[in-house]
Amino acid sequence: MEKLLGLPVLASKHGQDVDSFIIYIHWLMILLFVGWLAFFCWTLFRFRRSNHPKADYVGAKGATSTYLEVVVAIIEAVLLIGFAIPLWAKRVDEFPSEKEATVVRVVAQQFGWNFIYPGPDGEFGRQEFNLLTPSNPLGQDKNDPKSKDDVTTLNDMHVPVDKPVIVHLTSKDVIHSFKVIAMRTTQDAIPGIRIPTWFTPTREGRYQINCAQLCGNGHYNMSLGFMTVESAEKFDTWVKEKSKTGAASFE
Amino acid sequence: MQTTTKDHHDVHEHAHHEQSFFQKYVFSTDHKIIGIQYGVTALAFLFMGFCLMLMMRWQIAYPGKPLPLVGTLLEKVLGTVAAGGVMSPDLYNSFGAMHGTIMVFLAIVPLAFAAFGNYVVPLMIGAPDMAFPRINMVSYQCYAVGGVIMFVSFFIPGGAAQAGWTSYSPLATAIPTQGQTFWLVGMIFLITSSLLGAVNFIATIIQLRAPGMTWMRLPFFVWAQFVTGFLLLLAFPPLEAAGIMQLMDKVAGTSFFLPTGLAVGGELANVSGGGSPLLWQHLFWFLGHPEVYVLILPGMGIVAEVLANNTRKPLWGYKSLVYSVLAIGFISFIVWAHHMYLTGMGTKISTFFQTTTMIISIPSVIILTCLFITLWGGSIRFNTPMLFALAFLPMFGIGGLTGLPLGFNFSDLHLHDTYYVIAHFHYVVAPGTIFALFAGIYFWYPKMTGRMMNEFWGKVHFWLSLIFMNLVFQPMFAQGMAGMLRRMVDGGANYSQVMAPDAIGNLTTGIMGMNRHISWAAVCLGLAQIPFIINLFWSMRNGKKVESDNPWEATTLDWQTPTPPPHGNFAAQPSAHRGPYEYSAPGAAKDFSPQNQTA
Amino acid sequence: MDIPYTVAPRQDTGLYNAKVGIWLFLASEVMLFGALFSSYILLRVGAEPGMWPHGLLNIPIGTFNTAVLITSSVTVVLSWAALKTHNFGRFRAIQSITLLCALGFLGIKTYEYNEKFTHYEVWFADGRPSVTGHIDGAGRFWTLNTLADKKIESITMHPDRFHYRIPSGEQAKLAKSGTVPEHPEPIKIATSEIKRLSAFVPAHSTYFAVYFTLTFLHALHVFGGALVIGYLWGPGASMWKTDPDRFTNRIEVSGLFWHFVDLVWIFLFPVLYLL
Amino acid sequence: MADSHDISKTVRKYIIVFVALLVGTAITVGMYYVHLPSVAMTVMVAVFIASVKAFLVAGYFMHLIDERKMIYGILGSTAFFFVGLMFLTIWAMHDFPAHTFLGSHVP
Ligand code: HEA
Ligand code: HEA
Ligand code: CUA
Ligand SMILES: [Cu+2]
Repeated sequence: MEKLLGLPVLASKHGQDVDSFIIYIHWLMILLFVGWLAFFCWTLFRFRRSNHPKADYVGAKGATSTYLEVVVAIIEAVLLIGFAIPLWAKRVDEFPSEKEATVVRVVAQQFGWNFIYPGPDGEFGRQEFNLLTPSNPLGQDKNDPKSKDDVTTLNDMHVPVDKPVIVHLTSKDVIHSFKVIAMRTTQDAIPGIRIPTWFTPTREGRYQINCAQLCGNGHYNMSLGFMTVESAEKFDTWVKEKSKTGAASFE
Repeated sequence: MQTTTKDHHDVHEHAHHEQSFFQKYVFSTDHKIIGIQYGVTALAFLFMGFCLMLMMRWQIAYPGKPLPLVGTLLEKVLGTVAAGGVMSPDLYNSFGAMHGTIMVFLAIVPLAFAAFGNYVVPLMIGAPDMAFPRINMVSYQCYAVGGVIMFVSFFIPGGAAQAGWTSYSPLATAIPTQGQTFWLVGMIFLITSSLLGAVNFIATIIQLRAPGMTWMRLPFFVWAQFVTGFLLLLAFPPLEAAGIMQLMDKVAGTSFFLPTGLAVGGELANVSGGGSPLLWQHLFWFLGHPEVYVLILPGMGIVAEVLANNTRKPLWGYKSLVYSVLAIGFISFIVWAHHMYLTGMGTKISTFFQTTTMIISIPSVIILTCLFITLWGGSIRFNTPMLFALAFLPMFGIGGLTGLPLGFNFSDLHLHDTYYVIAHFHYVVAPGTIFALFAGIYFWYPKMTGRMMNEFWGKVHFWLSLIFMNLVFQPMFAQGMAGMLRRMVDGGANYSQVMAPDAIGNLTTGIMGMNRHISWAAVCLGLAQIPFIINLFWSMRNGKKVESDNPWEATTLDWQTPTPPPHGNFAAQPSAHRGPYEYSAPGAAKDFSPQNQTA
Repeated sequence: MDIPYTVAPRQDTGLYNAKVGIWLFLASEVMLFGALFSSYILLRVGAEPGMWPHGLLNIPIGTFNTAVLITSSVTVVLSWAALKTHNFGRFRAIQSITLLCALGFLGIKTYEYNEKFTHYEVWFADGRPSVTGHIDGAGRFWTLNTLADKKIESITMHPDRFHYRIPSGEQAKLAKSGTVPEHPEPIKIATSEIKRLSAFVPAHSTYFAVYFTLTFLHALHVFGGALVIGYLWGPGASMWKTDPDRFTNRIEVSGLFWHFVDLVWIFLFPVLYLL
Repeated sequence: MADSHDISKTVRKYIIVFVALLVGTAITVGMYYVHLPSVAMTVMVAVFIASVKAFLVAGYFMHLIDERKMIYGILGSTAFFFVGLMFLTIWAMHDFPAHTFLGSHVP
């Protein structure tokens, strides 16, 4: 069924749930469609005028259709209550604890992605968009000691494999949307509000970050952002490296 | 001024003046003329929306290549946005936004609701005209003005609106050109037109039903129009409010939809801030969702009429149909946020909207089921209107069923803003509503002109349309499932394996290749309309003359008038003595018993 | 065939056409103003605490205008009652009061608007609290750009007694205590110190954006209503001779619209002026 | 209705409503100057008085008190949708995923 639907490569934990859920729904859809289509064709064939010159005033009798509608309703209810609601609740209510996760702040802009890592101290410095200037594009409060070791990158995101990633997402200008297809994650980046989302990458490699919301004439071109999933060691070295250069630029 | 009086069956007919061409065809207050005005204008816009889309499809299939045939023309007319005959991203976004806007607000709604509604509803309920003929005329004029404003906006510096038909703030205000301003002003006119139209339709249906035409004797089409009227009446004003606010943001520098700390182009924007971008989305989709039912309900109504007529039997489950359509009307006001699942939703609100979305799919299932079962036991005539009406059913079925995975937050996670969504809604509006409208045109054409459209070319039109519609939209499901995003100037090339061969999960060449197939299928789809267009004009003079006023042997009152119906519609006040679909009634002499037949 | 029920009510609904029409139209108006109201509530609830402007409108004038509108509402219904008793002269007389009220309302509104356009707020670049007041020699709608264009290097501002940051209860207490002078000393502000300058225009803040949008839309409705009532009072009144019942219906329908406009104001006034 | 005795009675009714409306306005404004203990209370009283006034205008000037069922139906559904719009929008704007920050001041 995955093949039939053509679902793309999967590389995150919860993505398995997404895929299975999509597959269940498509089973229901295909069942309904094929069933109805068969009935439809058969009816058209059987009751064509040449075969059935005099129409029957009453038509179909019995309550089969009512049962059918009830069954559809029940299946939908099961999908809804059994899967959709709890699965979504898990996405938005049960975040992994920040201690056990890689936390990244993502700030979208026309037309690129800014990433902020807390650096070795594990804490983000203060950020306020009213502080934003061309030389301080992310509105970081440079007097806050915690910002000293924060790492900022443009279009270059690194995360360790097999560890939850929490992305705090916002935008400086218009609405964008952070989407990594293989991670089965999508979340709009909306200015004036910072929304978290999370996923656990399960496969090392390079992934392209899609901007999934029309954000201007460069929307199609907002494709330079990549996410590199790598081993924990590699990731740590990367952060340390970046943190040094980042701190230097603060002086 | 000379007056003429006609005498029909000894009944004194309403005296009316000899009218000039302008009075008769431009400033007419006759619902039939206004219906035709709407129809012609809307078809022209349908054609325009299609042309915009063809140019976009070329760009998607062959990114960066100059447009064939029209490239140089575009460059001449529009300037640098089409430099070298190549579509720039700005132009693509304009065309995308305007394709959506034109198709929805200037083509389908005016055609389905206003044109068919105007022509057919008063006839069906046995009324001489709409309740407020002059308001009807103003309504058309507002529509025309709105259309002109939208059209003109292509030619202003910077071109038409570029923020999608959804016009999300802050993008809509952040784009420096004035296209959005035109869009907003145009929309205010279109909304006014729809509101006046809605008031008129509802009042007409409530007040002008002929004696004996009780609510449960109304043809289903009238019910569909009635509910559609309410959807327009109550869902459009919030968009109007939002439009006014966005207009203020655009021209008066307010911040209704702009949050504090907004920085466009790296500098803090010079606005007070304090607004909310999500507020726009709520107000837009509060209209947006009911609007999609505005697109489909009249179509369903037409299909129901055609089905009953050509199966020669009553609609199955008339009452369920009526209650379902009422239920759709009610619930459609409380599902809107399913378009906003990925703006960030907590469990509670997401649960609410998922639940209502699933609930609203049930009445749709019921309607489709009733229409299906209507076929059972019929004596089915396969004429052109019937073919289109029949095709509507599975096509709407595909569109509707694919709404289900979008209706769950958790699966929308993967599908949101991909071509899956595009395919979903085009299946409902293009092979769905457009087919229903074709059915309606073929069906009521003899009433409007006194001549039939050509059957053979009608069938050619049908089969070609059916095939190419599916060739256009079916592959889009696959593309969407693979993660191809909508509103991409390059058709997703930047996210393909060609651009980044090492990136995992990028679009394969197979998926990318479909772009070209789809585009050529769209070209063929356009060519398939040629028989229709020729047929439409040719039959006006040369079509087979109808032998009676009721060529389809239909039961509803619209067929019990002279052809074409005169000013005032009926020679004498008709009255209804039975339900709308008394076909093949046991004991009746003929296989149809018109509603106004006494015994 | 003629269109039925243009004058006499239809049996089963008990209504004539225009009445159904106007109520439907009013339903859509409810949604229009309702959406704006909802937006207002949302923006207000979402505003940063303490930063929502209040007490900046002229309450006595607003109260007076409310009374004007209420008066016009009662005269509209009385004029209709006069027609019901076939007293056309009385109708004309009473309805002319309505028209005067409508003009009065619009005139007063214009005055109020104009007052706002020359009342300013200055935000400072160094982040100290902003100041509201009047600026010597300033016209309407000045912004920082105006100062730059006119090459004005500093302005003299006469601050208001209280800034809207201070809650109204607090203001009353302070006023009683006498620690704050009634007319604070004018202050001189260099243009270079100013981060933002805005009159009380829509762009000033979401509050004024809401205020102007809602009241202007309302004023448009008053204007439209007045046009219709004026037409029916003047040239349209000739129908009284030809078709008095229909004319009375028209007055009723235009009156329904007018009452609705009044009703909107009944909510707008406390919400915008007092809360 | 056309009965002139009836009319003079209704005219009296209109005048009473008119006075009530003026009194309501006066109370609302007065309340502003006396400063009720809490903002919530001020809002509640103000909205309550406005609603009473609205009821008077709609009920008597617009004759809603003895209007037809059809009109009630139209207005009832309008009220339903209006409440839906307002309530659901406000609800949605207060229910985000856990740990969402609203506003541009983020820690
Ligand atoms: C006429 C228009 C129309 C109709 C009727 C519908 C009907 C439905 N739509 Fe669709 N929708 C749109 C037009 C329409 N939609 C548009 C234009 C958009 C995109 C807007 C944009 O972003 O630009 C959209 C987007 C859209 C989204 C947002 C997706 C996203 O952006 O991520 C969602 C999510 O819930 C959705 C859901 C639904 C559902 C559940 C229905 C249900 O009502 C469907 C119910 C119907 C059925 C369940 C079918 C029943 C049939 C059978 C059981 C028989 C089948 C078998 C045979 C016929 C053989 N739609
Ligand atoms: C009612 C609505 C409607 C209709 C009917 C259509 C019809 C079609 N649409 Fe469109 N579409 C939208 C509404 C509609 N669309 C919307 C809302 C969007 C989203 C916009 C956005 O992103 O903001 C969209 C976006 C959209 C896209 C995605 C663009 C992108 O995301 O980048 C594509 C891509 O292929 C597309 C294609 C088509 C095609 C091939 C048709 C075909 O089905 C067209 C079929 C029509 C014809 C074949 C015309 C027939 C003409 C006549 C019969 C004329 C006769 C004339 C005379 C007699 C004078 N549409
Ligand atoms: Cu950023 Cu699209
Ligand atoms: Cu929807």
